[in-house]
Amino acid sequence: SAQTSMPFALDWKFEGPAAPYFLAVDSGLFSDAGLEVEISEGKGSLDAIPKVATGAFPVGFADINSLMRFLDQNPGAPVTAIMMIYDKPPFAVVGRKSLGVETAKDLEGKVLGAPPPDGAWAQFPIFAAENGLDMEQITVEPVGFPTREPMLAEGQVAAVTGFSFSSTLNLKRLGVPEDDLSVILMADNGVDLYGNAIIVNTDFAAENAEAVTGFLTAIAAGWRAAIVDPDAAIEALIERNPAADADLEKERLQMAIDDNVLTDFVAENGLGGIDADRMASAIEQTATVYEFTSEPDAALYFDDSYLPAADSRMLK
Amino acid sequence: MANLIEIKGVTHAYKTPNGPLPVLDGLEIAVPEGEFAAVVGPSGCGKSTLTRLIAGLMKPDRGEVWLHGRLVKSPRKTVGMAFQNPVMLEWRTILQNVILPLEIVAPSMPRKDRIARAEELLALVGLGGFEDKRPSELSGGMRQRASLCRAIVHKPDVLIMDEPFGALDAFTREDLWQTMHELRAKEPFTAVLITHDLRESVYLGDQVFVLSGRPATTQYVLDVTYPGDGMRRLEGLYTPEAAAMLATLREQIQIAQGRHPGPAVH
Amino acid sequence: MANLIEIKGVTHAYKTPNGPLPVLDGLEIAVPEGEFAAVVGPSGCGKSTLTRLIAGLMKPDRGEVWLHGRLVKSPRKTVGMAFQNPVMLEWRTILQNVILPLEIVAPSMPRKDRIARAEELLALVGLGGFEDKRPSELSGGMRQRASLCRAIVHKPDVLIMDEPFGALDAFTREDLWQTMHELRAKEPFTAVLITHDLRESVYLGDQVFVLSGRPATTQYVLDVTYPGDGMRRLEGLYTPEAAAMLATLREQIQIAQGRHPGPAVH
Amino acid sequence: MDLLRKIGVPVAAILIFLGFWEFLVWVNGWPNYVMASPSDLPDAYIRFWNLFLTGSWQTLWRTVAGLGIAVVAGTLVGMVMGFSRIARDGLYPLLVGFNAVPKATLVPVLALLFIGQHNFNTVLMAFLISFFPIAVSVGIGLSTLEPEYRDILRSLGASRFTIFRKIALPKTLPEFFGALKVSVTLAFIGTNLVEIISPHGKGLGALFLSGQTNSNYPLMFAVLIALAVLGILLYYAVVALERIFAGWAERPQG
Amino acid sequence: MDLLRKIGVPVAAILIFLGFWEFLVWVNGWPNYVMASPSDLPDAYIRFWNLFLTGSWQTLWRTVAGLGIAVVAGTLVGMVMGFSRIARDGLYPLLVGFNAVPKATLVPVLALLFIGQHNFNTVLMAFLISFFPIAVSVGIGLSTLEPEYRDILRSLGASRFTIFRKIALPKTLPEFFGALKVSVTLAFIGTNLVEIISPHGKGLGALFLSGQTNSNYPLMFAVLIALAVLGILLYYAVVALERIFAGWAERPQG
Ligand SMILES: Nc1ncnc2c1ncn2[C@@H]1O[C@H](COP(=O)(O)OP(=O)(O)OP(=O)(O)O)[C@@H](O)[C@H]1O
Ligand SMILES: Nc1ncnc2c1ncn2[C@@H]1O[C@H](COP(=O)(O)OP(=O)(O)OP(=O)(O)O)[C@@H](O)[C@H]1O
Ligand SMILES: [Mg+2]
Ligand SMILES: [Mg+2]
Repeated sequence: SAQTSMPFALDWKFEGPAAPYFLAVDSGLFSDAGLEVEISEGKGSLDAIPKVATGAFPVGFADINSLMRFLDQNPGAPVTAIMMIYDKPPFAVVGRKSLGVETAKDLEGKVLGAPPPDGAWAQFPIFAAENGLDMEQITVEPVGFPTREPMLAEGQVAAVTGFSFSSTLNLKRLGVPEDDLSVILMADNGVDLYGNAIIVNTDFAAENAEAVTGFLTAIAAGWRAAIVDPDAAIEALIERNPAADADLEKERLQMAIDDNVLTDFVAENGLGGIDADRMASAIEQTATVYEFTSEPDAALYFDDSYLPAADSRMLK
Repeated sequence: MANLIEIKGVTHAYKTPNGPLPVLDGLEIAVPEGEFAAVVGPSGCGKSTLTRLIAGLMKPDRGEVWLHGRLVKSPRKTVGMAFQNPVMLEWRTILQNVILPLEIVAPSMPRKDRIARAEELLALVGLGGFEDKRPSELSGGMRQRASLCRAIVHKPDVLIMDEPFGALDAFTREDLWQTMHELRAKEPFTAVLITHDLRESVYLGDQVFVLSGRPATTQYVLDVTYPGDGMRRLEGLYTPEAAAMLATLREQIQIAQGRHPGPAVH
Repeated sequence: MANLIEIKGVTHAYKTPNGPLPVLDGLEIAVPEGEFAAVVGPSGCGKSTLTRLIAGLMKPDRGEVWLHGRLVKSPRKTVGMAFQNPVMLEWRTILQNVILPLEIVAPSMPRKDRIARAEELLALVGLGGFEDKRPSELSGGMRQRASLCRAIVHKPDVLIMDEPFGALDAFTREDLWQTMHELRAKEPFTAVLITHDLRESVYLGDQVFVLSGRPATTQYVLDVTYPGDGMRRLEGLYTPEAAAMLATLREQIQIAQGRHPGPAVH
Repeated sequence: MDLLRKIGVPVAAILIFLGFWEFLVWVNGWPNYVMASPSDLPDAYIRFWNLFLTGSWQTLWRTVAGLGIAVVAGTLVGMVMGFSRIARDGLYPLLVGFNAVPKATLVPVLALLFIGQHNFNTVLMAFLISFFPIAVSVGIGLSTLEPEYRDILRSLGASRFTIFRKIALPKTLPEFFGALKVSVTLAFIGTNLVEIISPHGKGLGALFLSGQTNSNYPLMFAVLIALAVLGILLYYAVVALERIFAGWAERPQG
Repeated sequence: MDLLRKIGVPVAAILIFLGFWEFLVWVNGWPNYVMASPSDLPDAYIRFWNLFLTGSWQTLWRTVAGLGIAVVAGTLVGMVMGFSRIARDGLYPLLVGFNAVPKATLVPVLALLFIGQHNFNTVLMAFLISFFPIAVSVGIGLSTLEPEYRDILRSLGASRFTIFRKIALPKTLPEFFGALKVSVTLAFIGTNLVEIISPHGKGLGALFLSGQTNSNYPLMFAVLIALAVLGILLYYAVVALERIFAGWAERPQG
């Protein structure tokens, strides 16, 4: 039977949270649906989105907030999100208790390390507004990605912005005790934004609606299987990233599942859908930090018409 | 016999930051096929410039240079040139330096033949055994001799030599004069020889052209009638006829340098 | 008078890929202060090598070179050298090229004085008006004259000249001979002159050293007793005494070149 | 005529290049996120002109500072390598090894070693990345100097340094300036690597990042072009110096 | 004696460097994430030796391929610039502008233009980043060629190309090889930029990324050192060529 080729562009490197997709490949979920899926790593959402928009990759994985901006800057680009994966975005502020950071409010009077192009930092103004932080009192130190965690480990900054599962585990690796870390998820502190979603080239989707739905079904099944058997998922990952540390990646995957994927909403409604009100609020919050060049429209950013039936998206 | 080399009213000036420097002014030189023209003149009068014009390396401002009945517009393969400053390519051995023109002019000539030809010439000028040396391992006079070999290796019709024996002692020089005559008998060529040695000009030249000081004109032309029975011999230079020619040339050069010609002290 | 330059049993060989090439073999030369030593010898015999040894640019394999009663181990500021190949620095004008030694030897000399000195010398060799030209704008003979100026600009005690007039026509050359004598009277120096012009060696030299073929030894030393009333004049070269000296030298050189000395045809 | 050539030719070349670029984008119908076209850029310049000006200045001075240090240090290292075979044999492999390491990966190391010293880091990186060509060219200039040239001064007992200053350096100036042209471009890359990888909110790199965060592709391309323009400006500064100091070297190509 | 110098000196220099590095880390008490020390590296090599081998090979062949193209293209561009003043005036600013643009920012553009053509992209980047020094050095070699040399062949009516091949190129070989040494290091950087920025799971860059993902700092440093070693290997290949083709140029520094 003729397989439909659907190269899949990840937003990031082959880390724990990518394991479910490899598990889906290895357990034949895609090929059963008549799909030939090759997974490529990426350099951030801003790398993955154009790859899909040009049609080189029919499907990808990227942050929906970046997608909003991309579509605003490039109106009419044939790309949209079709399945939410990180119901709660991993945007977080990670601080050290020993340096006096436990809650959002503690950031005042401290030094915050933030890489300017960081996704979490981009949302920080929303977080600050929702928590009534006085930005005047926070010293923001621009840092590079590679130096972000080391600087926190060295105590040069008291907190950093970043993805919860990345920064936390990097810090543990650098020898910061786990109980010294305070992970302040923005989503738990008034930020309504969504996180990463499966994105699709709309031209491709229009012609291959069935294949896209089949793809999403397999993605949901992959996550389900990974939640049941994380070890198997990590094994599939290690095959692609041989130098990876299995335990670390498993922990990373588990954090992603617990904090970002398997939220109450997802447990109830299944993986992939969004709540229209929350989306509206998210857009509103985004508008406070980003100047839209044209009127934002939720319909441009998310299209739920390719989602398979809810029962096939249940994770438990 | 037609004139193989004809220089007609050649005028040239170098462009310099402070205006043009006239070097040649209506120069007239004609060399019949197979003959040897010696050119003498004061230092800096424009002799090397003349060689570059004949070789087609430069175009005169005015006037024409004809070779073989054709106007010279660019360099020709049938010309051989020994430069005043015998630059050798340091990355080649002496032998390879001498072979160079053959690589350009006779690309199809077998390697073996090229080497044989170059070795023969090097032996002729007394450089046998130095074939595989680098140019920097040679003395000044040796380099000059190698440069001469390079100029004739491809049997050019026209040979232009700019003070080719300047760095040689009297005897090596006289040997090479002899060699030139022998070569000419074996492989006929028409030659222009720039020199400042009057004896050399008389011994080698069929005509001697005396150039005036800068800007150079053809000030005097001496038709050499060499004493003896046809073959030129060194002894001929010590005959009264030769002495007279030398005296005339001395006088002319003295005029060329703008001096009052003194008594011919010889 | 003590010997200012003393070369004692100097032996030298160049290392080449195919074994050492012996060049000098037990050379002996002594030049009293203020005198002029001319050195003649066949091409490639080792004359330029000798100049490099005297200047301290090279160390002999065996034997010693003494200057001013001190063993030469490295170059000295009080030496002036005119190289056989008159390399000029293309990024400097002629004047700046001539000034160069002053920048090294007399860094405190005022700029004005340096220029005056260089201009004076350039005028002396007939290069007045060419001070601001680039070396590539000069003819071969002009470059050689500029190089001579560079060798003497800092009034060296010891002047070493390696065929300094090789590219010059007879008259310019004779003028410069005269100039050398005048300079020597004004600013006394001890000189070693390498040349292949026997008349030059006799006219300028107080002694003429004839070197044998490679490896060179001191084959013959001629003490020049120049005819005339003290001041050397060109006419002196045409006297019987001079002719005899020249004949001797010719004969010696012929021996140096390994030939049977022929009849002195002069 | 001469002026026409000096100004007209480069300008024409640049215009042709821009036209070709515009044409390519147009013919292939590339969207902005693949490749912006020159006609998209003026907008970005007009909107952010003050950021471009300050950013350019910040990038430029750090680059020039790094380059200046590179010239001095490169010349010194080159001298050592040129004069001593042993130094050459020992230093070359180290330098080559160091230079084969992508500087992008060194930026974080530097940033951690000299935390918060942004200016220092940036200048240091511009220096590190750009000194090698200079060292190589000076080293080669010295080690291949013809003895005829060297001997002019050696015969006067001049020191090695004097020979270097009066003969070797002037003689290799053409190659030195060639190396400098390469170094100019490298120094810019060094400055920008730091501005982008270890951002401190300064310079054109920061503007590039901000374009990236906002998916403003024309802005990103505009920054790249601004960098190119800065590079060209610095190049002409080098050319001016070259004309003054090494103009003699250019030979007519009859 | 000669062999001792040829092998002993570089080895000693490298050992001294490693010792100094170890000492620095030890004295400053830097943790691994600031700077790993040489003694941490063998572990990484032992654990991943097969990855290092395959990665090195993948990086090496792409680098050499890119470099090869750079030599050919650089020589051609250099010839054009060397022979024609107009080409020089027009091309130089463009090339400098292009080279002043950080290649890291071009990688994504290339990756989008030639999607999935990893080998092509990598070789292309290695080429793009490394051809400039070669072009500059060939161009300068030609435009500063002394007329005395050129005239030897010109007087025989030889073509410009012949003059280039027989005179200009050999005469500038020392500078050409110097440029090649610079280009070798740049080509490595080009290959790695692609491997790191537009990862395709191949080469040492992939190993570096994987070290980064796992915060395995010694592994990252080990990769950098492996890159340096590859660079040095390629450098010695260049030196071998240089000895053969341009050995004549080195002059004793009495
Ligand atoms: N650097 C060198 N390496 C090897 N051999 C050399 C070197 N320099 C000169 N020679 C050799 O030494 C010999 C003497 O050279 P030198 O230059 O001293 O001769 P010369 O007497 O000055 O000759 P000429 O009158 O032709 O200038 C020559 O045979 C030459 O081949
Ligand atoms: N490239 C140049 N640019 C400017 N002027 C030049 C150039 N070449 C030569 N000249 C000038 O032209 C004049 C003649 O030079 P040329 O080399 O023809 O003289 P020459 O007769 O060969 O002298 P010599 O006997 O000294 O070699 C000289 O005054 C010189 O200064
Ligand atoms: Mg001449
Ligand atoms: Mg000599």
